[in-house]
Amino acid sequence: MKLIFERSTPGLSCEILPPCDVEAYELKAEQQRGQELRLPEVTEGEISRHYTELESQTFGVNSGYYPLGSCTMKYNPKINEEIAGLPGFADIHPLQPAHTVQGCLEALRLAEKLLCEITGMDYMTFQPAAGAHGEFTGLVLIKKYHESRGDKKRTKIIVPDTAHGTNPASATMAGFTTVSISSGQDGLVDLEALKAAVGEDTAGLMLTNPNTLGLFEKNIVEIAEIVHQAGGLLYYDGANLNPVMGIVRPGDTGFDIVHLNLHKTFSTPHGGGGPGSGPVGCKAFLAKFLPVPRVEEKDGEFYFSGDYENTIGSMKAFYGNFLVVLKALAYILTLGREGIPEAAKSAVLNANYMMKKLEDLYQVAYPGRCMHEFVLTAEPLKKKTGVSALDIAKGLLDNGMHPPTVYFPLIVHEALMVEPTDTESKQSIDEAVKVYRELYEKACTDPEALHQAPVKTAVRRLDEVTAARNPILRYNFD
Amino acid sequence: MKLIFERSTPGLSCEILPPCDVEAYELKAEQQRGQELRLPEVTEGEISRHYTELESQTFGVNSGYYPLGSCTMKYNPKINEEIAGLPGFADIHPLQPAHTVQGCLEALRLAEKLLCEITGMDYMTFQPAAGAHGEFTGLVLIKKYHESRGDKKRTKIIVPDTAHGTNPASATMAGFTTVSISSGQDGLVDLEALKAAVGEDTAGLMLTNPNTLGLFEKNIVEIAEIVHQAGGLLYYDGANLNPVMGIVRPGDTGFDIVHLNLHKTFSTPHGGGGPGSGPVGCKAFLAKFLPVPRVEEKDGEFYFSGDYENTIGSMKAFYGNFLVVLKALAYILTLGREGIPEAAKSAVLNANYMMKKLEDLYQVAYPGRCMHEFVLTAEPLKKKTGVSALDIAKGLLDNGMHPPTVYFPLIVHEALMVEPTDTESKQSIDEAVKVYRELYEKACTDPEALHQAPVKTAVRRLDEVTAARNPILRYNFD
Amino acid sequence: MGSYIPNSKAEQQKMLDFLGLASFDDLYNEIPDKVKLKGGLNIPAGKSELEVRRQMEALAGKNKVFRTIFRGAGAYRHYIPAIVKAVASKERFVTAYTPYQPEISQGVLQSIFEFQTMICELTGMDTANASVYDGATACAEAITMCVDRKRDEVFVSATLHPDYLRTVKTYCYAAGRKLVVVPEKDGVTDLAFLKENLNEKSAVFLMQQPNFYGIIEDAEACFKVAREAGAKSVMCINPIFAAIGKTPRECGADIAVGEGQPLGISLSFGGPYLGFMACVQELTRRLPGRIVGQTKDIEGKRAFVLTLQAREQHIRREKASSNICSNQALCALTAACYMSTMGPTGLKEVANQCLAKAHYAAKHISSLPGYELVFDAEFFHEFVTRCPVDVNKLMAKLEEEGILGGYPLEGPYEGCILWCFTEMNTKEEIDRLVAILKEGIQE
Amino acid sequence: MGSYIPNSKAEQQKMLDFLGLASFDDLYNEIPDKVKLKGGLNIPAGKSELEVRRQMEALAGKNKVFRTIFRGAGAYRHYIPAIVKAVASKERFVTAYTPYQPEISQGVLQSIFEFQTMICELTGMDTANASVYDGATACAEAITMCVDRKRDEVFVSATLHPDYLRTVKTYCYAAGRKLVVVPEKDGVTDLAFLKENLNEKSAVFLMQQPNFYGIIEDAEACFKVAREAGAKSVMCINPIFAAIGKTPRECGADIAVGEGQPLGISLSFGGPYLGFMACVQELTRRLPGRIVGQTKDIEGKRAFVLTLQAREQHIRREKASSNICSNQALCALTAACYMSTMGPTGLKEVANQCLAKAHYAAKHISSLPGYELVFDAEFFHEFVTRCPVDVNKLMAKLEEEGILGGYPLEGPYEGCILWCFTEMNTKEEIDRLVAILKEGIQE
Ligand SMILES: Cc1ncc(COP(=O)(O)O)c(C=O)c1O
Ligand SMILES: Cc1ncc(COP(=O)(O)O)c(C=O)c1O
Repeated sequence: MKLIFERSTPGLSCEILPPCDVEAYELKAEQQRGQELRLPEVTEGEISRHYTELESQTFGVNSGYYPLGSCTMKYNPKINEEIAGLPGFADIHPLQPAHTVQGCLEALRLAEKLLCEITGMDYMTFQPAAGAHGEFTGLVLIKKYHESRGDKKRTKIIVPDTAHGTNPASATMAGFTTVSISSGQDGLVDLEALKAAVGEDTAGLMLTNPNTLGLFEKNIVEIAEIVHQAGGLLYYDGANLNPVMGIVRPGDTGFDIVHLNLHKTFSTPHGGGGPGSGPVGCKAFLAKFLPVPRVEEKDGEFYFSGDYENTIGSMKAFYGNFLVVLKALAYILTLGREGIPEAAKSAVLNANYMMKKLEDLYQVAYPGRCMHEFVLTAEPLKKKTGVSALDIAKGLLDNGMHPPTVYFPLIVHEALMVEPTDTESKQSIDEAVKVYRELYEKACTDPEALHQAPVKTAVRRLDEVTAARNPILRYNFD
Repeated sequence: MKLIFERSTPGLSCEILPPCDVEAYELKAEQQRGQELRLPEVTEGEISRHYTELESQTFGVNSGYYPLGSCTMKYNPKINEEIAGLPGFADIHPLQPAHTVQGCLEALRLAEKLLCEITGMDYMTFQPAAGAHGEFTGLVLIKKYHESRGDKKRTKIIVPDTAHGTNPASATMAGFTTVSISSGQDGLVDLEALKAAVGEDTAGLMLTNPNTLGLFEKNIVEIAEIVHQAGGLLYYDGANLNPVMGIVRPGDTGFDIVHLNLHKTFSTPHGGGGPGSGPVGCKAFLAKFLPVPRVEEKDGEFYFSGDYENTIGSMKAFYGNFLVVLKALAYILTLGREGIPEAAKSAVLNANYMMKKLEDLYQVAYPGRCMHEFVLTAEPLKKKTGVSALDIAKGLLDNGMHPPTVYFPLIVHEALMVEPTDTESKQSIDEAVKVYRELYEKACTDPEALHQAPVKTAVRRLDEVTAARNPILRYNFD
Repeated sequence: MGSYIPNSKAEQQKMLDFLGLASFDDLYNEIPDKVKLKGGLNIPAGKSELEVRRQMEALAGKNKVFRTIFRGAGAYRHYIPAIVKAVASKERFVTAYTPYQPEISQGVLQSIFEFQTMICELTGMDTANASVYDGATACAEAITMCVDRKRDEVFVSATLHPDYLRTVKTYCYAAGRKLVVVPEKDGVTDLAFLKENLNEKSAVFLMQQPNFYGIIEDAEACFKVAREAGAKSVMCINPIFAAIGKTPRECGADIAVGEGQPLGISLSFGGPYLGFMACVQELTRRLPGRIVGQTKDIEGKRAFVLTLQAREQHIRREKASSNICSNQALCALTAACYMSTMGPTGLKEVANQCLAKAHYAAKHISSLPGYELVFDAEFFHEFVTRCPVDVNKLMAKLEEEGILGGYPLEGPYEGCILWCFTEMNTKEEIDRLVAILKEGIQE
Repeated sequence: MGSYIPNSKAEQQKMLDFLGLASFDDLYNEIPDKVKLKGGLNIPAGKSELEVRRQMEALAGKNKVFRTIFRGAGAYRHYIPAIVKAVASKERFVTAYTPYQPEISQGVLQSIFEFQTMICELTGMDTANASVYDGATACAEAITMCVDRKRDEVFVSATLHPDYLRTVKTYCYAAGRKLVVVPEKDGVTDLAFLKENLNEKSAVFLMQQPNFYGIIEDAEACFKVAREAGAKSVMCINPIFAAIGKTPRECGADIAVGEGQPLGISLSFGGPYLGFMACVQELTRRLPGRIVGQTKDIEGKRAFVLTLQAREQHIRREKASSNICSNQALCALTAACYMSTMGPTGLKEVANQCLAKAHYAAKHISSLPGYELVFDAEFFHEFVTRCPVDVNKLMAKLEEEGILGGYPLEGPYEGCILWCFTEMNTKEEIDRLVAILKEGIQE
């Protein structure tokens, strides 16, 4: 594929603006840009073909099976996109007076109410722009909470070794030290290890439930007790809420703070890497620390609060990825009371079904009932045939499917983390199972073929080492 | 690819409507449908994937070079689509009172004025839904005209043998007999043949100019004189207006009636086969015969005329493919006075450039200056190598390009009719030329490879004979 | 001036040089000077995108978008699901042309094959084509299918949509065919007239179901008469009604046609819409226009292709069954997507809601003094009432409330109103309408 | 209730049977009963698409869409070309995720690589990342890049956007970093203060260009001071201004960040927007977030891939340069498409029209009694005036005319107005504004 710069022809352009209708103005020479501005010079037709080509080399949820573990690649309903595109939302300036944005404010309040009910929380902020941003927000709340009580020694955040990388990274950003605790044989938090880890310096525990092995932390009540008794708070990484929404609420199992990934659980599209939305909910006793501005309601009128005395401040400009929140809101309204748990159950059923269809060939890392996803280990296969998890992933590419997440969670060797999601049909799972099984056979009979895969894709395996060693990070015009 | 019926699962559906809020009503048994209604039962996600797959197996103008002769596959600007989608146009009922549709009526009038100026006509109707529909409309005008003068013997329409198939077919629909005249050595209307053909029974001549060989009928003034003197009218098939718009106007060369293909010359998209729009313009003396309703203007107010006394009636319900007209209007406003001839010149330059780059290998059927397109004949190649025009076309498919029109016009054996259009770049033409030349080499060295082409497409060559002999025209549910 | 030309002046000069031409004008040496346009086109200079958008938005702003619509008469506001709009605007569907090269056009071809199948299912017919321009031209083309040298007289019911009737008349005039309009009696086709006038020259009888006045006619009886006279029968059917009403096939029609706009296509001030055509097996090869068939590629893979092309203009020229070339393919794709989205249950639900709401409205409107139903006959989602006040004033009043009232009839029922109700009209809206009508009477 | 689940009850039963489970509830055996939700969620029942649309449209209807906008303050209304919207809504760009599998994600990867290049071109920097959440977090992340054990004090100008400043404060609070706000004097950064207070613990100085008040600051002078004190410099720059204004690199910045919303992204009530970050070569490996690099596949074909991942959270966990994972990729693609559409000439034209219109407006507004310019400094497309009347009343009056007036300032300049003018504001609109302001004074 050509780069857009390679499609450029000096002198071409799209004619977008009318000539200026007022007198020109010139900056002082010393305020002017000296450097040439090398942007593409192309007509609209050229741009259109360029992005059509780029799109054709992009695999989306609509292209086929996309069971990327931990990412909940569910179908993104079109009505949500249409709603987010309404001029009454898309063309609203964030600093309009409150009486001219009552619809936006009401939407935020409504989303807050619904998501509080779903999570069992009392308040929610939509400022965080993604899950990791939500984690960070939550951890700053924890920090502020302890500080507000004059409790300055709580500098540690406990994080299970199955946790997503964002958890410890967020802890660092919030000035905490991460204490990693290893999981038990069953893939769950080891209560003894936890007990050993907590103490006077414990600020809190971050937990994903179901965890990244797809297992429900069934000792959650005990875990909460241990942490709370030690004086710490419980933080819920909501990236995996999908299989339990409407079934069990983090707030009811002892969590004090949660973040949600609206772009996972609530069907907003992932945009090739974003934008997402990572709202943070908390129990009432933490509300005064939430970031500002907050939407308040009085006599049916909505408005933004001013600064709260104890607020942690702001996590970004304005109020979060508003249009993403709208899409999630439309989704929740659509599913409603019965639809939410129905989607959860479908996710769990699909995952268990697929796991059972594969477990005789691929080894399940932690067997038993899984929730929305399950983790296979290709380690035995690799020992036997030399074919790795990565090889299997690349083999899937040749079959028109997106591979599962590979090599995560880190505690499983040669991990293949499969999350079919609720919006996948039995038919497509059956087709996927067939391919997974064929690839297993292939690994046994012709491992080299899989080392060579993919062969049908637009490009083949990349030289990632050179990419990192001698990075070329921008187009070279010369 | 699966058919949508094969994706169906009994019991599934999209939830689109709320429950009915008034009491149900039931038809009498004898008015009810007895037969089962076997439509697909699918969720939205399934539909979305289905059409994503169908789209991926569809080649559009944005997919690449698309020089389909006679079809003017130029770039379709996005702004036009946005405009046609404005609720102020898309959500307007055709039978709203005139004062509530002043914008629609003004748009139609404006389009009429602009296109009259471009064609040199006095009036225009937008009722015809496509080019062929326009031809039919024009021919009925001719019929009515002669009839109105009591001239009942004019039953013949003269059509050059290079004409598009719709020309004679339209003549038949209008109750005329087609007289086909063969072209001269130079690919142009043979004046002697024309003189021989005209007579008291001549209703008119249909002419495409430039003609379907891409040649300008330079004797057009003489042609017009011959026909007019014989008492016939001159009809202009406007499908090929693109290379001469703003340069020469049919109305100035003696034509009495024209149709335009807005979906060719004026950049409205082809929609996989339609909708198009085929407005018909005429000189003032024919205006009273035009179809109704017509948009009229009085004191800045627009309204629809009632029935005219001499009107031929209606060509369809309402006023034509309105949204298509809007797109063309936006295009004309964008190009304007200088842009229209500029586009024409670009089309001619591109065609001549590409022709000259190929003429040493592929034989040009009628050498010389071409307009927007040129016709090659693969006959010598076929004699030499056995590789036909069709084989070349299929070879192009493997190179990611849409082939030219093949086997048309009928008077050229093994015809390849190439129309690059104005929106193609030198760069892409150069790339195409390279491929055309490579295919020529291939034909000489490995003809079998081309008989086998395409090999890279989703499906390979089809069994068209069986398709027509034992037609399967719908999905079989059993 | 917006330019879509991807060659710079410098490159164009290179190309001219390559051609050995001094200037652009030389490209047009073949055109006699005397006919060339002097002084350029007398139209405004080109405009930037922003200017064009402003101008067109200003035009759109001069139209009134009604929140509530109780008008049909051939163009119906139904709910269009978001997925349908998303699919119909997919770039390659929009920008491709007729699938002449099947190997790279399976998407468009398959979409038409699916459309054909659905139209067959709706109408009960054996074969459908890929579309014609609209409902009116579908009627006209169906008539052409039935006419031959022996039988060339055409019978059409007066209860057909007036625009369709006018179109059919024009087509018949063009082809030199005799057209007999079967009169209407009490809002339905005059069966007695039909019986008396059909003869051995009669080729076809065409009627609309529900008819222009919304009435569900006794089509079976009419078609029986036609069949007995040796003429073919054509039913122009509303496709939403077809989901619950007796199919054309069940009524004995040989050909079913109709306007597909209700199947997910926006009102669009009248177009582009979608003419559909389907027929019994025997008439397949008389169908006009594109038809897609299933076949195999040389490797045995299922594939689709334009077929039976020997009927068409590009092969048969003056002997073709029609002149149609470009059709309404994208609208057909839209309709197929709509039918898939609604599914059998959903499409019936649309029909049943139309039926229920129209009857609810009829009950309440007709109970107002002066608004009696004009016809005593079963209807689908449209019906005609009298109007005790000045129709134009009434419409103006409704307009103030953002309501597009029923269609004021002309001709024999001048002064009466043709109302239409669909699933888009809530009970609340209907009640509000009734209240306004009531107020109007009391004033 | 809308259901997106593609398995029927019958199929789900088959799947349960296969798993040997009696019911759905058995799927959740692992969850202790006592924590399970009893009685279901207390939220409304699910709704059909039509109902949801109506509800959301009603909400949208409660917002006022201003025809004319003279307000910026961090969110700018520019013209968004049709092609940009068409490209940004392409389904696969919308529904893909982070391109972990490069072989099937070259489209997204290349779009980011192109974006990175354009951001480098705009800012004059060597390396850019794939985006962060917005302008405010870009500032915060840039600061983190500069801090190390030896130098951990942060200097930020008070002329930074208040939301950005608040965000930076929160990030500094979290990390336990000292933050010094360099005061503002006459609308610009107090250079003397900066000079006096920078010290060997100072890690970084960050300022905004044009600053919150629209003023083009003497960034070069500030950065020189910072460099001399051994601190890094960060410029938060408006990307439209960057097309004509001195680049961050030319001003001596080490890092350039900013809010990319003006590059083709709609106002959207504040998000999603686009944080961009670029830096000099030496700091590349301290950049947070995704970075796309060029490489080859095993056949030697050029290809793109996420690279330098050793900086990132999924590899380095607590030692990562940032926690960012999901970013604003689709917004980055949108911005790249916007920049391609405008091209160098077009982008400069946007900037120059902003500049010209703001100066035209400033001339006329400030000539009205009481509307004097507050600062005597060069500005780009925003400027501050006093207001001789009650600001809220003035805004209400403008609102009646469909105009969103300038932003009423709080804090030190309470009672003053921050006006913004872009290429979207016609001379006519500006003249109308001036006329209304004039009327207001006379009343
Ligand atoms: C378990 C878990 N936690 C947190 C995150 C971070 O979310 P985001 O990418 O929205 O920042 C992810 C995302 O992959 C995740 O899977
Ligand atoms: C020369 C010519 N005339 C007429 C037509 C018919 O136009 P339409 O397909 O719009 O009916 C065509 C279309 O291919 C054409 O090329």
